[in-house]
Amino acid sequence: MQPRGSVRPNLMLGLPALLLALAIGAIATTWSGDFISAGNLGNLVNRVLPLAIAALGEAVVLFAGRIDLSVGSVISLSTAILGVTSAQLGWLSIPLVILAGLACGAFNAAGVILLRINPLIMTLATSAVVKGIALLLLPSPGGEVDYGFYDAFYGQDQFFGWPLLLIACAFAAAFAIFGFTHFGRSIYALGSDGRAAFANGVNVPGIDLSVFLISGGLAAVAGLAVGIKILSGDPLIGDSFTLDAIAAAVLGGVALQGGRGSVFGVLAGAIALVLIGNAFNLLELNTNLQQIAKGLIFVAALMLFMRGRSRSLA
Amino acid sequence: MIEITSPALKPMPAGLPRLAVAQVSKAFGANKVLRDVSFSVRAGEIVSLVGENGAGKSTLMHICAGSFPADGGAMALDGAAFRPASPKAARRAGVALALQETSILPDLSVGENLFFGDEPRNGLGFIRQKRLHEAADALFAEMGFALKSTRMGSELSAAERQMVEIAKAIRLKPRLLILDEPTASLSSHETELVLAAMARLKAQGSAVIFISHRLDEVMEAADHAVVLKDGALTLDAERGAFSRDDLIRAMVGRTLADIFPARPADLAAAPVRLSVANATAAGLKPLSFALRAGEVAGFAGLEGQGQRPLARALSGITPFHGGEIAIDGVPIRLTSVARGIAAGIASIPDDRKHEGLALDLPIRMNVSLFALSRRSGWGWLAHALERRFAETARQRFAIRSTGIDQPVRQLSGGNQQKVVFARWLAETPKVLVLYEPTKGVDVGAKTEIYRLIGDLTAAGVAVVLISADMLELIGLSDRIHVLFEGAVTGTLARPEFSEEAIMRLAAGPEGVLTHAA
Amino acid sequence: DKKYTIGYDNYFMGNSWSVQLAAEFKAEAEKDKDRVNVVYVESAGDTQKQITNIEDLITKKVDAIITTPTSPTALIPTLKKARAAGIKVVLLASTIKSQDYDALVTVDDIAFGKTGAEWLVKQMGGKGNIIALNGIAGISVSDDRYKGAKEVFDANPGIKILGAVDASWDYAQGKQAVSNLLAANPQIDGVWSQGGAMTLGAIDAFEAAQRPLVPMTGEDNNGYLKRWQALKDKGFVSIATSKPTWLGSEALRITLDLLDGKSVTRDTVLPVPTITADDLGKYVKADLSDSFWANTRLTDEQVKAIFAN
Amino acid sequence: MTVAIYLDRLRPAGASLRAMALLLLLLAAFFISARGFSSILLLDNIRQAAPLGVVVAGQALVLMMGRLDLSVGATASMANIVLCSIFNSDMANLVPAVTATLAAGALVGLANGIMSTKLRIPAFLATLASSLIIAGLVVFFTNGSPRGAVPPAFRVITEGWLFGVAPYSALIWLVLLVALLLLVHFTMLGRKMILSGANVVAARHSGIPSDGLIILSFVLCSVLASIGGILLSAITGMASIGVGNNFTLDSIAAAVIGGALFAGGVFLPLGAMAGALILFFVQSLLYVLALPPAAKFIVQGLIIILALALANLKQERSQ
Ligand SMILES: Nc1ncnc2c1ncn2[C@@H]1O[C@H](COP(=O)(O)OP(=O)(O)OP(=O)(O)O)[C@@H](O)[C@H]1O
Ligand SMILES: Nc1ncnc2c1ncn2[C@@H]1O[C@H](COP(=O)(O)OP(=O)(O)OP(=O)(O)O)[C@@H](O)[C@H]1O
Ligand SMILES: [Mg+2]
Ligand SMILES: [Mg+2]
Repeated sequence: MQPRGSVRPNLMLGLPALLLALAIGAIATTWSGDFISAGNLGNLVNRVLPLAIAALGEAVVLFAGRIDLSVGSVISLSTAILGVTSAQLGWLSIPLVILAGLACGAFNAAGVILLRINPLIMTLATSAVVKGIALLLLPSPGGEVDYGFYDAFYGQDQFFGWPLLLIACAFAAAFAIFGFTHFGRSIYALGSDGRAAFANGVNVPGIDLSVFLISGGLAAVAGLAVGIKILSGDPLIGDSFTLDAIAAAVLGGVALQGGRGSVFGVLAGAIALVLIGNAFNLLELNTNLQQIAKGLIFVAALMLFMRGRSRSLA
Repeated sequence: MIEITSPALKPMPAGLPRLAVAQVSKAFGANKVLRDVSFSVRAGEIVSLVGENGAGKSTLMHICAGSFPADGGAMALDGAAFRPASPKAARRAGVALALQETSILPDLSVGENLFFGDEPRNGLGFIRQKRLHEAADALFAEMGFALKSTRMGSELSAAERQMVEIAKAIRLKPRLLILDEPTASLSSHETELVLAAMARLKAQGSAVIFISHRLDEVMEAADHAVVLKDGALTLDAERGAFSRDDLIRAMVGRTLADIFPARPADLAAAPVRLSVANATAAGLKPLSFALRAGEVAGFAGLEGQGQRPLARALSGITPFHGGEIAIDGVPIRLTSVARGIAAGIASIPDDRKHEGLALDLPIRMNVSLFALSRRSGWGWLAHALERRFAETARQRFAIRSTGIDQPVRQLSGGNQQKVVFARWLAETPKVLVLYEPTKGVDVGAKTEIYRLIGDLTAAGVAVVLISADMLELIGLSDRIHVLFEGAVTGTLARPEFSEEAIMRLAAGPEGVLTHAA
Repeated sequence: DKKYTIGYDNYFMGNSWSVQLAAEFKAEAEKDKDRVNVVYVESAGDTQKQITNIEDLITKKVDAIITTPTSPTALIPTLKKARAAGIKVVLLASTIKSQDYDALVTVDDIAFGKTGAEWLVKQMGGKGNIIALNGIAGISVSDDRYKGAKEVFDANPGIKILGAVDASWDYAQGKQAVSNLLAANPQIDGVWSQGGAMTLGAIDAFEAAQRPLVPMTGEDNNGYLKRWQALKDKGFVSIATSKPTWLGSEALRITLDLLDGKSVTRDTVLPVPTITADDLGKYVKADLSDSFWANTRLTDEQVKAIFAN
Repeated sequence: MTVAIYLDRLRPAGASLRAMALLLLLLAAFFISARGFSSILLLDNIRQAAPLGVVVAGQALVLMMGRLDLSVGATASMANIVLCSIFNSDMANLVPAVTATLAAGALVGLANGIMSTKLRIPAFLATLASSLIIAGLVVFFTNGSPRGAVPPAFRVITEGWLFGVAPYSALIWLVLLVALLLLVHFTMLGRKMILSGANVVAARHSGIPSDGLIILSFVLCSVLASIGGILLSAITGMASIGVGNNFTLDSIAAAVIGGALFAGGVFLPLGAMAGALILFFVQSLLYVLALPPAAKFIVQGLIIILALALANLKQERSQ
């Protein structure tokens, strides 16, 4: 597959995030002996997994020039469903969770397509509704998830395991789809200019539906990763994911107004975000500074992307 | 099988028409845009569709191409009932439309735009990027378009976007090709290429409908002309059966003796209004010229030879690097649009949708900016003045609208351009910079705009006219500078004006057509 | 002998109680600074981040981890890992639904809710309408405290709960909730609140609506105690249940004992200290900040250092 | 003649009217479940809604410029911290406390504005980043234990009632709204802001200093957020971390319910007010009905969807 045409510039967008991740990794390695330890690397993979998957879903929506603020709530709901049902259903609760995620995506799409509600506000509303449902289902953290799930999926939290494989497959597949299929191209097209896309025969409602389904489904997968990690349900645990997912995508060079960005950039962005936190802890830096640093790095990255880019953005 | 022998249709010669349109009507809200329009196109025939701005041409073509359905009437394609549900469906049936508003995807490469929808795939169904871009380059070569398949859509100039749009349609070797004002933003050379491409398709047996406000093109290319006026069909004649004046009469209901204002014999006495001394800007070699009060300096050239940089620099958007600009002998620092306006420079952009108008705001707000700010500065708004001014402007420019509170987005291209112009009614600028001032504007509106330019020059305004429309340049200018690769390669005085003379200079010193991207 | 490295997970920096809890720990650690050095991590009330922080403490091979789980279940696998790595795990002020820790020092939140509820029921003679002010749904502290109270109320058929609302332990939300409940319910005979700030909001709401004050449960934050003091003579009755912040210092003592190999009781669940009208005078500190919590081992100077004025 | 036009300009837009209608429905439901109408209760809720209302007005202004401000919550929270620490419960510090708070807010707005114009960072992200930084700074400087409080005398601005009938905070809110209405719809400055909001490129090319105006809108928004924070502080009386955080999402929801468009170019003060009241009364209604907190989220979400669905269906028909 040839990275020609639009594929190359999109790949380039992911470069800064990659460099950032490498830089943080280098710093952490030099100043902390623990960074390159089997234990830590294993932890890092497990932390990247849910964020990267959620961010991938978010990115797909951003490619289409939309946005999904319900990712966090869907993750919470997923853990709640897992926590409540896995005792009886066992492995069957996994497809159930995925279905729930898709349903949330469909709900978002319905609002955006049928009611023509702005995606930002529609998904905002959805996240409230979904959070409410999660709280009805599981008013407080709890529910039992069998240890079998943990052992089967995370095993000994080693570096090479299912999580790594899952990340690799998900992003390889995404790269193929968004670089080299008409479906992926239609998503970019809608994002870069909706009217033009429509005029070029893109089925706008169809694409809207697909991106929100993808985002909802992937959020559910991320939710499963979290739920298995904590072996229980937690109706609030997902909250922080929404912004982190967007941050990861944007750090990875995905344009908020749609049409531009590569999935590998998203992965790099997720890794960078995870590494920032890890480095702060391992280097015993003032934890209060962590948030400030994240904010500043964010701004710096954005300035990088925005240089010479003129299309005005919301 | 639908009834297509309506009175409006001439009896068919041998064979069914490629496309037959019968009693099609369409209304947007209260605004009846098409009234029982009927006409037909034969295979291997070029039909020219002309009419004033807002006559309904684009709307009619959108219906043929499935962008939206008609309210009433019927269509038949090669005899079979034709009701496309979407542009896609229409394309599948062999009807391709190149829109007046181009629909190039900015974040895809030219090649990807060209093949969007049927990209070459490999066994696994993945797109073959290399093959795709090679095929695109081949097609451009065949059509003589100087375009590179790997450039991104966002980098293209208006003309280049238009050319890609046409290539997209032609690539499909459609049964019916519809081009909506394809040449509006093209230089005469590019126009030739487009007309040639149309001829090639015609030879291959396709039918072509093309819309243009440039009647000389129509006279040259059309086998058959159809004229719309206020949504109704007013003329439907074979080649030879209509003259330029017939068309104009059918369009505007009157003949226009000469649409250009008379030029004063000699301006040598007039004082110098604008003087530009070896000014440079990105894409412009050092440039010098002086412009007298009441004089019109035309700037001609192939597309992308420095017209845009010149227009933007003169209006203070992307200022000159060096050199001196003086107005009435007073040097000015033209570092921003505001300074330009303060110094008495008015400018009309070529891309009205993005650079000229707030499409979602009413005509009133779009038109009244200068009238208001000259009265109120930054202080209280003079609402009464605004409405009065907007009303005057609407009537003076015959802006077709439901009222001064109608959003500009709902106006047709030409009427939108009138709004941009009308804004300057408030000022009497010292220098007027016009960049493609009548792009997509019909004869009627053109005449009004030309008259306005005449009045302004009579009042001592110096005009810089940057245009790809030869007739316009020749008709309006007192002097024509020809640009090539950012430099003036020659200047013609009024007696020397002729399309040939201009083309010779425009082709560059060696006469080769190099393309400056 | 060798110095111990202890990882302290500050679960939240957002309210004065958690700040004072950490301060008690710091003060205690200060005393033993030749024996321990502490690695602080900050979880900002985010369970996800708390797991991350503890994993990183494991990576740093600390000798012991002191944490305040924000979820009764989420940390279990991580804490298992910690102990498997030979790290002592001490739970401070909040527990988990498993045995994967070496020591727990807390006040049972269910008992916390119960204590206030029992007092309230007694005050009301076992019958009447009450409203309940909770913290945040989904946070176990809030849920446990209400669970404890609910048991008591359910056991008393005379008591009718007109409404149990979430006001995020926040004054403004408490006030908004109560003023609307007052409007909707002509008869409210008691307020069960699981937070001092919310009780303050309730008092102001009653006064704004010109309704006579009813028995209300409160907490031992100085601001509330001051207000209570002021209203006492006007016949306002209340009780302050407390989750003492000195649990923080207790946690370090227990951790050190564990590390020294002394035998320690696994679950130190202390009875809920209460402040009643009689000993109110002993606790309220007119000269100290409203933010400060009465059940502390910190000296007034130390308190002043944390909470100015 | 002119008078007629002024009245015409004052006539609320359709969106505002829809929002008002929705609000009335909600109020009906509220008072039915509160067993009987009480103007005191109504005014008391409006009084408590004022902080959000003021923030929403600012958000609506930024939305008019086609941008979005995700830092209003953090800014309001910061205002509470700054105000209390300088006030130190001593009325003598009134002037320094308020000025410093507003100045801090203005500074945030300036940063947001510059990031989203000069640095070309999408406002959405620029303001998200600044909210992270602000919140971080607050924790960093206070170590989690913010100092000070507002003096009781100051709390009159939210607790006090003019002639016992009109809450001061409601009046403050109203005055600010009218001021914004005049600024946007009755001055040339406002007109130039609208034009920039609707099409920034076209505005620039007509010599309008759009960047400056966008920065101005962000500064005004942040200052209004600070005022919201000040009002909130007057209600709570004490310094606590993150008191205003809900404002961020609530203000966007309220503004949009009130008819603001993400496309920019629209400013409806009345709608913004209705939007804020709608969100607040939903909360109150849930308290009155004593529904489980889960219900709150669900209802709030559905209200937003309902409001926008109504608006859009109306649009469809008009086209
Ligand atoms: N069913 C439809 N009928 C007619 N036009 C449609 C339909 N669906 C989509 N479109 C066109 O496609 C666009 C949908 O794409 P989108 O919502 O991204 O627009 P947009 O984002 O406002 O466009 P842009 O990104 O260029 O501003 C609509 O604005 C409309 O122009
Ligand atoms: N989407 C729309 N909504 C409402 N009115 C519309 C819409 N599109 C076009 N119109 C109206 O329909 C009429 C015909 O427009 P159309 O674009 O077909 O004119 P045209 O002949 O193509 O003009 P031009 O030569 O300027 O392109 C105009 O009066 C225009 O205002
Ligand atoms: Mg779009
Ligand atoms: Mg047209």
